[in-house]
Amino acid sequence: MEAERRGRTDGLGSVIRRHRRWAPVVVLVLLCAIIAMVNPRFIDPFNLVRLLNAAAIPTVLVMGATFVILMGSIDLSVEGVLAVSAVLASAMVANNFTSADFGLWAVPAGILLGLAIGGVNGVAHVTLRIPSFMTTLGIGFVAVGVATAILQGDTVRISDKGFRALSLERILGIPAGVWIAVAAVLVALFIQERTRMGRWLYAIGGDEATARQAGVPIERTRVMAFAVAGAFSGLAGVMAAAQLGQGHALMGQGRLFVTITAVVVGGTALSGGVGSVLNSVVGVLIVVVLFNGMVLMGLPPFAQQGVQGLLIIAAVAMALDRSRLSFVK
Amino acid sequence: MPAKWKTELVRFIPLITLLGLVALVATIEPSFVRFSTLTVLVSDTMTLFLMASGATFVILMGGIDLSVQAVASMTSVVVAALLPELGVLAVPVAVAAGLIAGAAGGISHTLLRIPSFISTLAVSGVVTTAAFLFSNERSINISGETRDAHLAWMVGEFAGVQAEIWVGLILLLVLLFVQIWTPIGRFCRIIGAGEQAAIASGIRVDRIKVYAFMLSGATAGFAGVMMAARLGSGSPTLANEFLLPSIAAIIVGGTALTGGVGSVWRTFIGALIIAVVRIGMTFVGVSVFAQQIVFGLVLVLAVAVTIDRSKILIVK
Amino acid sequence: MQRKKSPIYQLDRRQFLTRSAGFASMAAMASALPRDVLAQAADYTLAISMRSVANPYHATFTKGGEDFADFIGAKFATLVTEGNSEKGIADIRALLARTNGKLILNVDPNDSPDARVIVEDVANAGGFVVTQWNKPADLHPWDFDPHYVAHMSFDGVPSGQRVTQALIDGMGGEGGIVALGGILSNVPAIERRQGLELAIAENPGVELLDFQAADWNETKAFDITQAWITRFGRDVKGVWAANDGMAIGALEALRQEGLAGTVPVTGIDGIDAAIQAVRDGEMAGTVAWDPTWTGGMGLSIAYHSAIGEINIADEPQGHREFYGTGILITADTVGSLGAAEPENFLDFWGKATGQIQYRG
Amino acid sequence: MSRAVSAVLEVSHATKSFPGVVALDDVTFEVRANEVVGLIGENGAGKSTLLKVLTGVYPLDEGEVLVNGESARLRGPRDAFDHGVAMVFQEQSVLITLSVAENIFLGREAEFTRGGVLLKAKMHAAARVELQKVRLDVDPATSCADLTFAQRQMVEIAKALSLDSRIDGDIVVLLDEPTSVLEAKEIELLFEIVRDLRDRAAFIFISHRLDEVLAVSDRVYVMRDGAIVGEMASADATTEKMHELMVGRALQHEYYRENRQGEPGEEIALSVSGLAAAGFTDVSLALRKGEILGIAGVVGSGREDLARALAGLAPISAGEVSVNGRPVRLTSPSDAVGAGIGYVPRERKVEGIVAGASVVENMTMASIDDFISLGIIRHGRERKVAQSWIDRLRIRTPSTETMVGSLSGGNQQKMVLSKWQIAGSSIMVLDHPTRGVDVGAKEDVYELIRDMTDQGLSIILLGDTLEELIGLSHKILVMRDGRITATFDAPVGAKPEQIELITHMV
Repeated sequence: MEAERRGRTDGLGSVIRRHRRWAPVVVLVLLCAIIAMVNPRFIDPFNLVRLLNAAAIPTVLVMGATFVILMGSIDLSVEGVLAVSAVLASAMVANNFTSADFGLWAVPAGILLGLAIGGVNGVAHVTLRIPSFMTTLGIGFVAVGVATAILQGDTVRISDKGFRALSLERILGIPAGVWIAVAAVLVALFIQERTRMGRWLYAIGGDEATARQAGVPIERTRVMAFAVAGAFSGLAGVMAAAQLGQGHALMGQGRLFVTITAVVVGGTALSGGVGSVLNSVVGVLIVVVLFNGMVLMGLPPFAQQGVQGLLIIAAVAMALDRSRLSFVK
Repeated sequence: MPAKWKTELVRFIPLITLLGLVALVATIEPSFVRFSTLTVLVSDTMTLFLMASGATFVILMGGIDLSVQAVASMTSVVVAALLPELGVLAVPVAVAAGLIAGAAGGISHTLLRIPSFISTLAVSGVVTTAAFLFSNERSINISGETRDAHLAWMVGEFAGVQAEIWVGLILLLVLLFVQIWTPIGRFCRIIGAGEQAAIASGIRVDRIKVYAFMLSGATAGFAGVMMAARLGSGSPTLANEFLLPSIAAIIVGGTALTGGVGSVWRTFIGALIIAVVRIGMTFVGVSVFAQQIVFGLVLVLAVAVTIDRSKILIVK
Repeated sequence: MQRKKSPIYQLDRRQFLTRSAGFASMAAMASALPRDVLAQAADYTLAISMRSVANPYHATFTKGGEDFADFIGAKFATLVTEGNSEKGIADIRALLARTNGKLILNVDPNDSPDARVIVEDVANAGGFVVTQWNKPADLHPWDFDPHYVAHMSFDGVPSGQRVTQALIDGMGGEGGIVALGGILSNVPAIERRQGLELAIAENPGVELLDFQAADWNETKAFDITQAWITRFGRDVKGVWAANDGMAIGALEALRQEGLAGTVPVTGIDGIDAAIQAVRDGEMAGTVAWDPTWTGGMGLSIAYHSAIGEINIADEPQGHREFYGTGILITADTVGSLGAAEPENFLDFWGKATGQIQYRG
Repeated sequence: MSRAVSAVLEVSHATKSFPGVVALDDVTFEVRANEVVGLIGENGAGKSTLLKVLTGVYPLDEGEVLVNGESARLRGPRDAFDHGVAMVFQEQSVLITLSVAENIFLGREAEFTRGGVLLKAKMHAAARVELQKVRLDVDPATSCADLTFAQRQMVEIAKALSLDSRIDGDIVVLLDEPTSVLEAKEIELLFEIVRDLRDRAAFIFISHRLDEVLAVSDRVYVMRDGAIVGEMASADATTEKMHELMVGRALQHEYYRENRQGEPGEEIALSVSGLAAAGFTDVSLALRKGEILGIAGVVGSGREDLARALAGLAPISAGEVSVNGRPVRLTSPSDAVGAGIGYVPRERKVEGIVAGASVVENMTMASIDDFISLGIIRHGRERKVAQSWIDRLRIRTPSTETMVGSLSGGNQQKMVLSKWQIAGSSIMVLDHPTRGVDVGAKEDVYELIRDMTDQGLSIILLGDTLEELIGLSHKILVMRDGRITATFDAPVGAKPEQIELITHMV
């Protein structure tokens, strides 16, 4: 009787729910199909590689952002951390600004700097009990400010070919940056699925009070999540420096809203508890394909923001799994 | 009753913080507290307050409105373009345009059940495109005569005080009235505190939400009009870099991003706190390279002080 | 058109902006100043206002202003708008209040409408102001004598046109161009685009394949350029960008495809990275402004008006609204770039290249 | 002092004060090995505080907690857990964002971690063992969002019992109102499980349902005003006796105010015909003016779904509803409110009250239009009406401006009832109106329900217990599998027996 009753009331619902998980992918495929119909060059393998390349840095950024958003928090320091890490990395390799030449040591250094700033975000957030929105906004200002103060308006130009190879080198025809992004996704997926911290993020996002009662170290997990998010932003900074061959205080401009949009379009709820880094990868691809597609389809510049807005509403409306959310904020 | 005193004190912490910051700047640079300096500062802050004022209701509901900047830019274009033809009537038209943009964000949020963060972000893209179309991708000048004829009431002087301040204060009173004496104001807070109970009590929550976004759009639109009046021109990028400061003003005032706790007067104070910190740095002569760093730190500390934690259990 | 000289020089003088324009001979020049000039310096605060110290152009602009302030021994302040017009204006008002109007301001307004408000405020407070780049067409210095001293700008149309010609020359005179614009409604973005279109009209073998706004953002420029490579493939013979930041973004996108150096790129502004790229043969050209000069000379003219050295109201309109010198840098001329000569802050209009034109 | 050697958990001379209240006053309490101890008391009697002391949430002002005879300083639920004390929370604390296995081992993932890597297979295997204990047959990888409420409660209990295989000594499981979301069959299962596990664990069982406490416990403690006022073997106890100790006065014979059960009027207030929605089909009923219509049924019988459909909270797919003879469309709660239907929800804290709003704001929430003239909320009028209801229902609140979240459950519920009366609802759908309400306040609620019918209000009641349902109703419908299976008249003196209903329920 139990099975019978459940079968009748939830059967259809659970089937839809099971398939709903794939909604972001459906949106992505649909979008690709439409663009390919307008301009068949879209599915040219070289363009697909370009799309992956364009998605590389945003992908690394959303890994960290997803963790933070899974907790129901938000990280607005993405642009600042990216910039300051890019500046550090570019100043550590052969460049025109410093006499340093530490080669690829710049990579761990950039990541560690991001980790440290992320850690500051987390510590300020949990010890002062300030909403993450405000903490990360403030710390983001500080990060850009520090980069500005160090450079005084200058740009660090990178002359280190080995470092540039992080973006320019191709392995199996695919740029190194994409491989780094793939590695970042695997690391993030591992953290999400196979570490305690990953599971605790879902617990905290689901119900912090309950998680606390169960002995989940809320504060430590929060600090760690922000630190890890910072590390990913730091890595993204290093990648941006390698890609653009320079480092300056405004490197991060325009990255923040793309990152959050991608996370949400991918189906991770801003209220926390629901989502995955894989969702966010799909989200990044949707956003990147959308941007690429608008240029490919020859949309006039003034119309792009509007079309992008409408399509994002459509994508989120289709992709977001709202079955578990009784209301939406 | 000491407990009651304490709660009363907690209510006024944003104001105390503001006065403390003013005192701090004044000890270093006493000319800061001259009447003329302070009125200039307050009048310069009114556009920020206008922009944040309606958005406070959205945040009280637990939502967020990221379209205020785009809406203000768009209405600056609308008012600048229509002023020569319509005269002062261009102002309500521009505010109405803002209201419609707000409604678009609110309706897509409630009807499609997508987070307001995304719906308003998307609407801001659409609004920007509309502004580009309407303005033919140019800024539109408001001639001096037109401005004097139709917008002097916003940017002139009255009783020795800048008109902006009067406009801001009147709007503050109007919105406080809305907040306390009308169902929209009350239910915004109630929705933020317990949306499901509000639904079960028969409150048309979606309608209230759309109203709140419309209010936010309208005040952002009004902010755009004031900017156009102050600057004598409208441009599709006029209000750039206003979004984060306006949200910061709301939060620094002590309104909780999670909804249910806060007030428009707090946003008024919050906007002034932001202005005092920013302008105070210029006044004291903090190096331009250090300003952003100091601003970021003060912002974090100010929120740490002003936020009313008594009603917030979990900080996200 | 009644321009006396061409606004663009083919680098006929070895003067150029770099960050640290040396001021070795400053002391010598200072001794040449009348004593009372120096005596009054202490009364005035000199200030520069611009968008952000985080970009090279404005950092150099600020440096020029600071150099002049040091030169006369005056107090100096830097204000930034952070892209927010209201913040920029509020800062200026705060400084006017603090200095009781004893302010000499060289301002690059965040947006052209800001200029009117700033000028009115400074004039009311009794200060002196020079504006850069952005102002409404119907706002003129002579309407606010003597407080609105001058407006300085660089003409984006001929610059855009000349640099486009350099690009077309680099392409071998024909083929498709794709173009990256700034924020659509920005005045410099509009002027530079007009220049682009003029040059293309003069070259029948050249076609504008697409124009996109990358909003002055190098990352956006990177992504758009990649999409263009897909859309137009080898038809893209040249990439035009309305500033050097976007040009660098486009160049790096080309580099990803192995096209850097093959497909020429041009920018405008003359930042170090772009000059290096011209030197390396990857960019076909850029236009260098002269921010050290605009930063310092703006203050100098205003200061000397304030202390009565110049009677600004009597100066011709060509001395009140004038263009500075934009220098086209191409592979041919980049080799002759040397260290900057010290700026002569007493040669007020030496580098001016004509009165500002208003095009419908 | 002498102390039973076999005590696994005890509290000795515990005192805990909060500003203005002594929450625990010299409490001495012990649980012996293999024992089920009942703990009863009205809300505010100190049960929750005692539990929080036992789980280390609150430190004691005086006295101590002893685990296995040794003084222990518990630093929180997690620390208590490591000492062998596990708690099943009253509020659903299963996280629907996690899987079953992850919920069971939340906070203890370290056991399944090697070198920082979480071994999921191992965790799932261990979870299966725990699930077997509570006889729940679900895949450990299932998301808890896909479970029913009762299943979630079982996961919660499995989580507590998982301590069993992890601690060498005896364990103590604190069951705080575990039965409130369970139906009879599941409660019986729970009791079986408790009995089965007694050789490994001791239990502290807390419930408002005194008969349940008596059924499962060996010994019962009664608390009142922060002190233990009675301790007795279950064999010697009766519900009347316990009740008397709890409230400090004798239980009135007429608990459900049956003497006040009047004759309902002839007019039909609510008529439902052929109604269908998710969870039920073809439901027809007629509710007369002044009548209490009880609906009995197990979880999933469709009675909750029916209640929610009538409240406009669930979409109706077929059938008609008329109020006072006029057909109404119930597409949203506001339609229902407009038709004069008020809903007192099961989840009071979620759907009943807005904890962060004031008493007056909550009270007028459903009828704000009545307090508006010229678009302005008349605060004075609102406050006056609210105050009159506070006086009438004896709602204990410092003022009309107090935050509702700070009131006790009973006072909150009275406030919810007053909300609908202020809104002038003529029909009330009461979904477990006495859930989480202490005994004294329960009587107030019953009194209030009778008052409402006297005034001509009609009530649909989904009782917290069958006893309550029978005691209060004029007429009872029984639902099973989404359909009405039986109808009983329940006049005073001729009330149906519980067993009669149960045969139609399962």
